[in-house]
Amino acid sequence: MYFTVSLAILVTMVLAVIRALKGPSVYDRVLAVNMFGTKTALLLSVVAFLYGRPDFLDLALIYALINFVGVLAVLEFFQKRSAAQGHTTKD
Amino acid sequence: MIIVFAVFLLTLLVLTAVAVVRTENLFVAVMLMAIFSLLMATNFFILDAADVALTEAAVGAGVTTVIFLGALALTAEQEKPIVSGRWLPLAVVSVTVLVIIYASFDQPRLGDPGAPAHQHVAPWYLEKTAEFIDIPNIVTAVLASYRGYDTLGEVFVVFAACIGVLFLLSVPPVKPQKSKSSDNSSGLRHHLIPQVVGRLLVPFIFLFGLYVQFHGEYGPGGGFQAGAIIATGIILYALLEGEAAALNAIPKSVLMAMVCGGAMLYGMVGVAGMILGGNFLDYSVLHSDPVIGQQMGIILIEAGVGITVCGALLSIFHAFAERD
Amino acid sequence: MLEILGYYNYWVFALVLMIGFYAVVARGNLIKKLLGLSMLQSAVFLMYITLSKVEGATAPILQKGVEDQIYSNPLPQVLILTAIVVGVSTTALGLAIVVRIKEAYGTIEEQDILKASGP
Amino acid sequence: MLLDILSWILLCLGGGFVLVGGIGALRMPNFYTRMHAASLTDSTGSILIVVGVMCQAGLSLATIKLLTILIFLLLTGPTATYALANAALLSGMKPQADTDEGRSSS
Repeated sequence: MYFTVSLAILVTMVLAVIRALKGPSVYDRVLAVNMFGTKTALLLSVVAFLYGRPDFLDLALIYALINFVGVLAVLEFFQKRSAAQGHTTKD
Repeated sequence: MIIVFAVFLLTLLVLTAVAVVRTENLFVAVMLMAIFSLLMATNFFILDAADVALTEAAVGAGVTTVIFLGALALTAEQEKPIVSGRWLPLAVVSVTVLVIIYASFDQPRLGDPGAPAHQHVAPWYLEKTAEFIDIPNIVTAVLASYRGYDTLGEVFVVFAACIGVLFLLSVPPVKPQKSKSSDNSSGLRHHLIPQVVGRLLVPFIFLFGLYVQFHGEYGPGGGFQAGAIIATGIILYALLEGEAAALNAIPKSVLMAMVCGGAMLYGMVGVAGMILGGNFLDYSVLHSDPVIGQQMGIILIEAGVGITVCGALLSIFHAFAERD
Repeated sequence: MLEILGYYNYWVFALVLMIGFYAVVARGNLIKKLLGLSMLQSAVFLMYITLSKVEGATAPILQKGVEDQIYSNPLPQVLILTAIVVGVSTTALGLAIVVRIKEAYGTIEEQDILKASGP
Repeated sequence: MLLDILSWILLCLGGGFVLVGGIGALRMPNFYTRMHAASLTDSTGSILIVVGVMCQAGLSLATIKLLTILIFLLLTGPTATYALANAALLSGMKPQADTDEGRSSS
């Protein structure tokens, strides 16, 4: 049962990687990275039970937290770049 | 079962690696590197290395990406296409791959219990840890006690790398400073939703970092991971509120004190062991009961490692972020 | 079939190691070289963790009340755990040097740097 | 027993949602539709899978950890999607109502 679900998540990870490789825009790739991070957290929480060691859920927890920092860093990078190129960011 | 996971993930790993090398946009390469790191961590987890997977998760996806993006913001984003001379390296690399694959058939198969790596000290560690140190996590026991010299060396490498980065980047730039730095130092203050959610998450990241630090004897965790996680929390704060606010909360002098103090705490524990009549980094003499002495030593050393790693990663982050 | 797949980790190790090495020697961009270097590093990590795996074992964190459980080899895991954090700090050191090169020469391409620094 | 069947159903549904999201993210014609496919199924799939695993875990520390994971995933996922869509919009990538060819930019 866990195995079926983890297989589904694995296939989704493959699809996300294909999206990250194809692009075409940089935003698509960031989207794929974000999606991949969520899938990793899910996969780890399922595999922890598949292995019968539920105390390893800490790992999935850290993925759920750290992935967000990566996306925000990318966002700040975009903001810096557009400021450097002279575009005015309006919001 | 494990084979299916491994084949899936490792094939993806190779694909991602090829794509990182092929792309000419460095930003895309850094994004693909984040995926590479996530894949690597999942692989480590599947191969039973929970502590290593936790470290790779805490370091690879967060801190590495942030530092690479900081360097990209200071340099160029687009790579020039290579003009000539790509066939010789390609040929050399292909031949070497074939040689290594040929040699791999002499290696023990994955998971072979009779492999030479499992014959020497490893069974002793697994057997005697419960008796000598009495903590469940053998990785922490080996890291902090049996191979304490190694870890001391690694902590000082982190220390030295941090000092090197500060030396290189604290020199003021040659070119005159552009006036744009005033408006982009505000961080993501104009993005309301990420800011609110991020503020909510920062204390939880700290709490989780402390949990990893102090739970390291019983589950996956320890000083290296906790230092990286807490540093990530402060980096998140810096991204949300701007550099100045983060430096206001934890000034550079405090960071320097953390980098030096953690490494010194480690060394002092070793010296204390010598003063009390044992060897350097022999914790058994710290307490009348040698097992409790070992546990005290491990807690102190993990604290030293955590403080140094946290301070070093944050100093490096600030050095890159302040540069422009 | 499964016998052959037991060596798959080593093949991936060889491929990723050499892909990283190719980026270091054949690409002119300094940041690309550093990315290749950290890939090369990751390949070595994968090799060590592969060596630590034991069939039917679980992670080396002792479980209370479970008898006859085999555990994987903790020693390679300890070596790699510390190496990951050290790897990040040394990569940061390399990036700091690249940033200084960019400020001194205005470029991070190897050929342009060689041209600018004269014969 | 009933709990087992329930968690079976939840896990399979969750796996299905995740898979559909992956296919959507790969096959949709432009960036905003891809993001739509990926983000919605991400949240739904996470809820279903984590609740399904919770049914198996019973009342223990693992359930609390799973609950925390679920809360964090539900907080960070949509926020990251919003931030990304915002960045894409500000960079000048316009959402198109109907388009039949793949678009390219940036």
